[in-house]
Amino acid sequence: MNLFSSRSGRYGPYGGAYIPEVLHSCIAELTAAFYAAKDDPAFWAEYVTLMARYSCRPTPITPLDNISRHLGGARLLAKREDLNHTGSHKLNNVMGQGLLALRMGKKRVIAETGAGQHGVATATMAARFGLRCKIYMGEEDVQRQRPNVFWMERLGAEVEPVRLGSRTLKDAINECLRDWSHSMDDTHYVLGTVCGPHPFPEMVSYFQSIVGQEARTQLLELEGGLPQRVYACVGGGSNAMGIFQGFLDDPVELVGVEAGGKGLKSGRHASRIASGEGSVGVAGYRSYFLQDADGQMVDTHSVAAGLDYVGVSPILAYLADSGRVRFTAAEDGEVIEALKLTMRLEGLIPALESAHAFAAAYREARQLKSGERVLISMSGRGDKDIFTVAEALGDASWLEYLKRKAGG
Amino acid sequence: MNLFSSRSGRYGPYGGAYIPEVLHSCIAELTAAFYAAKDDPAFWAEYVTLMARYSCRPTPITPLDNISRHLGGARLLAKREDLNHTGSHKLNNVMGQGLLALRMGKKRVIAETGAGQHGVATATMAARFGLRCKIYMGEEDVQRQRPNVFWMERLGAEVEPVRLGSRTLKDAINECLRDWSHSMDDTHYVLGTVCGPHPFPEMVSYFQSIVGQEARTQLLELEGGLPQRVYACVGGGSNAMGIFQGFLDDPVELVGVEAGGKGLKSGRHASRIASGEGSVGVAGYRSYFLQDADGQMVDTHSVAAGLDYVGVSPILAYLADSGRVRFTAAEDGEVIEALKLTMRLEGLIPALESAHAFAAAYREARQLKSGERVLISMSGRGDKDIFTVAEALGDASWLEYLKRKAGG
Amino acid sequence: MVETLEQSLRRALASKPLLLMAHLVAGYPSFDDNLHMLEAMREGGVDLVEVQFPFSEPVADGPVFARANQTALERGTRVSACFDLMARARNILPGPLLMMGYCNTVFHMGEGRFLEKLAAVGAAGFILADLPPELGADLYGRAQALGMSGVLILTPNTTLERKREVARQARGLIYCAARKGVTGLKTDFGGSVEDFLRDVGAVSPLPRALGFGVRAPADVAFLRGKAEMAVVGTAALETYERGGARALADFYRRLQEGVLTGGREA
Amino acid sequence: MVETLEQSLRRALASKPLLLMAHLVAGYPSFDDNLHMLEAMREGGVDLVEVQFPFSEPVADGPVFARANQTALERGTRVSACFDLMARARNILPGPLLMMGYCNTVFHMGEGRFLEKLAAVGAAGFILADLPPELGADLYGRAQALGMSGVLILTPNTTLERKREVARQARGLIYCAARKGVTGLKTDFGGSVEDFLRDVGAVSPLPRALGFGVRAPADVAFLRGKAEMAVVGTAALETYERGGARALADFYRRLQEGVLTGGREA
Ligand SMILES: Cc1ncc(COP(=O)(O)O)c(C=O)c1O
Ligand SMILES: Cc1ncc(COP(=O)(O)O)c(C=O)c1O
Repeated sequence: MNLFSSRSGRYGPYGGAYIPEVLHSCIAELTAAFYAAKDDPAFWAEYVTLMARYSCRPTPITPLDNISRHLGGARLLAKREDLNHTGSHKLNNVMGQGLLALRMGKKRVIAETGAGQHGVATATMAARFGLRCKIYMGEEDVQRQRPNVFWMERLGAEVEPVRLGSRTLKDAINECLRDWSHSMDDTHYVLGTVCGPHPFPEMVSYFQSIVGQEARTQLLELEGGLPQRVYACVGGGSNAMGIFQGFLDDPVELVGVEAGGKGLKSGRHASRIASGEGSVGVAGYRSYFLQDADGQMVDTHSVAAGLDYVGVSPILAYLADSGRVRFTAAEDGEVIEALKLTMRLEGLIPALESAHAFAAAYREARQLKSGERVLISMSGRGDKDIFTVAEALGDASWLEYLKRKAGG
Repeated sequence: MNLFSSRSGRYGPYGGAYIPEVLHSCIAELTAAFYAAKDDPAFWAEYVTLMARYSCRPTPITPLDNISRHLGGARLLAKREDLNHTGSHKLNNVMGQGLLALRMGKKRVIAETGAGQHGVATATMAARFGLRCKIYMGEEDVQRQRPNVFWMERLGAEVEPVRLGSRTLKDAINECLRDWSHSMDDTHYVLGTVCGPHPFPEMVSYFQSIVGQEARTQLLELEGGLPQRVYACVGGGSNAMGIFQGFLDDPVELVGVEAGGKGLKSGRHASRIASGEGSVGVAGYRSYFLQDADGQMVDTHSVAAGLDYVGVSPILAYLADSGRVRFTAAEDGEVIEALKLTMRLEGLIPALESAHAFAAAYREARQLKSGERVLISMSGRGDKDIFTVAEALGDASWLEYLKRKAGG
Repeated sequence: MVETLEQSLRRALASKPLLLMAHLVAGYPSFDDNLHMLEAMREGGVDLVEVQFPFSEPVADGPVFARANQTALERGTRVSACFDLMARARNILPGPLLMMGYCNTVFHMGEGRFLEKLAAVGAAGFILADLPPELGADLYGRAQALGMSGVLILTPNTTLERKREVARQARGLIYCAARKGVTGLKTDFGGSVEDFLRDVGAVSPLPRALGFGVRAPADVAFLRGKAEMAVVGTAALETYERGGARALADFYRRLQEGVLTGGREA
Repeated sequence: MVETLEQSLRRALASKPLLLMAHLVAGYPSFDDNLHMLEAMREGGVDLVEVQFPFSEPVADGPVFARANQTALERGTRVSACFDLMARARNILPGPLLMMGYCNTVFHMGEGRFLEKLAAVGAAGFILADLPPELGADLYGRAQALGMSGVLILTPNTTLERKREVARQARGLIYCAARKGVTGLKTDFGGSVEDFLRDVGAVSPLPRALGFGVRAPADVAFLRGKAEMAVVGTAALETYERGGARALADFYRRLQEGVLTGGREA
């Protein structure tokens, strides 16, 4: 299945580039530069080498023997994007776009960030590539992810809290587009997921495809066979697209896990597809969105800032419609339980985002026969979530520590 | 140079096992089990495989192009132990000892920790291997490294603050020995560095040698030659021994960097060798220690909890005496500057411990001709140090954030 | 059939060198305020008005309008009420009315229903800030069939080829953004704006409305003879917020004088 | 030449079935207290005393003694003052005196100087908790040449082979730790302690001092006929801290009675 052969940025009825006219030329420039790079085999080779030397690609696949035994059923394995430099799959996309920005002669990058991971990754890339950097982050996320803000600043980036709208990821994206509409001459906008106007969904998919490519090869080599299922959490959809691309043409069930928040019936979630509450809309691109009766985007909720996003990849919308990707959701509570179990039994600390994929895989593991393989995208590590996790677990001594630190 | 051919635990006048008689049998059992494993080629293969699948070994070597250009002089490269699972080289040793503990049929592990990295690594290993786990941590370090305590507990370990002595690393080691003297039947003590009674210095060196082995091969392959110098920070000395072992027989200058604290003349440092203030003593093993006129161990100081240790590896003491390893120190202030520079120019966040190696390498980079290579041991990542770094940098908004979090 | 947008504008231009186009965000600060603003526009001699339907993702808007969009929505502004406002505006103002907004509002209600309602309230056309001509061909075509104009935007950084392409599909007027960026930022009126307007004139015979950053009589004076319309957005909203309807009417009146006197008395 | 440790003990054992060995941490709570404690030991009939030189890393000590070591050091206790204390103890107590501590104290001052000073204050020997026989051969040999005994420790988890090896090098007495672990924890006196003492008796003819957890007359009574000495450490220090010298003397006296009555009156 080649999703990108047309180079049109359309995936069934989804995708496109719904942008203010002022952005037309820079999107056109970017599209041309991207395809030129994609057609240049040296570019991919340069990218792979960079990721091998600056991060630790290929990232390993870790069998979750203890949890598999504990649950009974499938053999669970995790693709370890948490081991990437900066702690998540976000770096893959960012370093790739960084190489492209250098090719285009840009001197500055901007990026939105929700969980902060994409912001840290972008600030890191900018430091490494000598680019000026500004990160837009919803004010609510600045609160949730303060450690990431601290590191972005230390890496030399300017972090701008976005006070408009719901003050989360979508508003940070809007603010980036605003910045870009006057800064495009020297600035590249490093969009962090497989959403936004064409060519971003295709471009980010392209860079993230390294994950699925590696995973497929590794499984055949180490496990002697393909997985029966692959689970990935879906915020915008970049880690999912990354890993899914390794298995699109295989008899492998692909499962996207959205943020079920307080429950799909609660109105406090971020499930655009699994909930059935999403509807087709346009905000830069055509896809499923959570919107009200007038097409206004609504507030979403998730314990994981990186999944707390109102839209979803147009490519995944297409793959969901066509039945190639099944969508489900995991609620905050299950996610925390899955996180706890993964820490206790495997010594792994998935990011809260990634823990959604673990939660769904755990829930469904018994549907499979023992020996059948389930690959889970461990898109990031959970260290960054200490404030959220400690709060969710009600850790008293942590609170006391903060009190002392704040006082001192 | 084979430091370990005698299997005696003596390195010149240093080393040995100065332990209470009650520990004799378990040290003897451990020594036998260790040599049996060392003599079993399948054991090393199992270890290497484990580290490849559970962590991301081999860890890459990253050229620091920007800093090399900025400083003028040598070509600097970093061995990226920060990319290990749990964020430091400590995992290497811990997973190796974990395999050994399983071979010995132990059901429980204990460990001391200073910076918290070794504790987190041990708690992780224990979770993965299904062992009960207790971590002893000097009360002062519990204060400095609260996030690590949080994760150790979440990983299922019990963390016991040690209130005796200077309430730092050495006291945590003492407390482990006390625990071990009655728990040895089912318990393995996972010592975290190349110190302590034989066989620990040799055993930890053995597991950490994976770093130097990889580094040598990688440099020859990727850079086409050996480095002129290798820098590593030295707390107990495990990351230094790990990387140095790759180059002991090569014409490579090996430089150990101790914690210069507030200055070598200030009395507030942890430099046992470079300061000239250390003297030979015995605390479990014979080596250099910082002691007073009566042989009492004195309080040490470093901005990096993991270097804040009164003794040093007997093997490094021997290599220092013989001139094979040169020792120097980096002071807190230079370390913070080196950390800042590394973040800004390379997008890397070394742990405060590792930043000592960077600081010394930066200071001396201009002594080398351009094109000559300097390899730096980036033993860990600095995320864990956010409280310390934010405090050192006087970050106001971080403090404000803590205040709000503590209140809420 | 009623006059098209272009016909109305040409008629007005016959007696006036530069038309004044005003802007309001429906439901901001409130619908009552909107009515006062519309009265002030009439008093101030405004020639045509764009009524912005607030949207939750106003990416083409700068901080002032973006916040106005958000506040309007927080105060419960519904799309149906925006149409109602247009219907009432029709009775207040003699000149053409344009719906302005983002395409999700249209797609969500359905293109057919949107055009129907827009026609029903007597609008002359619409401007969708995020709908490029190639993605809106269908909508723009259907609008024209109903006698309404889908207004397109050009910016100075558009290539000549692209300008031609946009001009080919444009109807009613060409909305010329004076500079890159979003609404509400400062614009330097000078040679580059003049060059831009000349370029647009070279690719399209349609009246040119110059917007983004028009704040003062001198700006309007500058545009006389170079564009056919001046669009005043952020500065007008700020004036209303500071001084209410009376100040707003004065503000437009002074701009009209600017057209005539060259701004020398401002 | 003065009597060796073993000779002194054998002489005392001729008239008493079980000797009482006491312990104090030099400088804790203070040197004055140490003198009061020594007086109490004499009154209470203690037969020999180990004087612990505090060390910053007391790994073989449990919490009570570890803290006592630390506090003594915080209060400025110097090694020279510990020797002085031993010299004064010599004048208070008739029985043998042992230095107890950790080997860094010895190595730091130098083995020669250490032994010289120890002989000068009239000590019968020393116990270094972290100096195994194979690493202390030189020191132990030199001590013997000066008529002093390097006391070694055995624990129940030692293999027979190792017991033999330790016994071969041991001088003066064999210090038998009743159980694994550090000082100050609870010990169950029963069959396993008895077996252990019998095993030690089988490898060495030296008097056996049983320590670690001896707290009450019943414990002492239990040991009568199974060991040659009972070592009372933590319980005595706790008694002194609670009740001072008088309570301590009573405490030792009650232990002595335990030896004679089998603890039935305790
Ligand atoms: C670790 C991690 N996983 C997943 C996501 C969700 O993004 P996406 O759906 O693009 O993979 C994020 C977003 O920040 C993230 O940080
Ligand atoms: C990242 C890191 N580097 C270095 C050290 C110092 O230990 P060693 O000298 O054994 O490498 C520590 C100790 O905790 C550490 O965490």
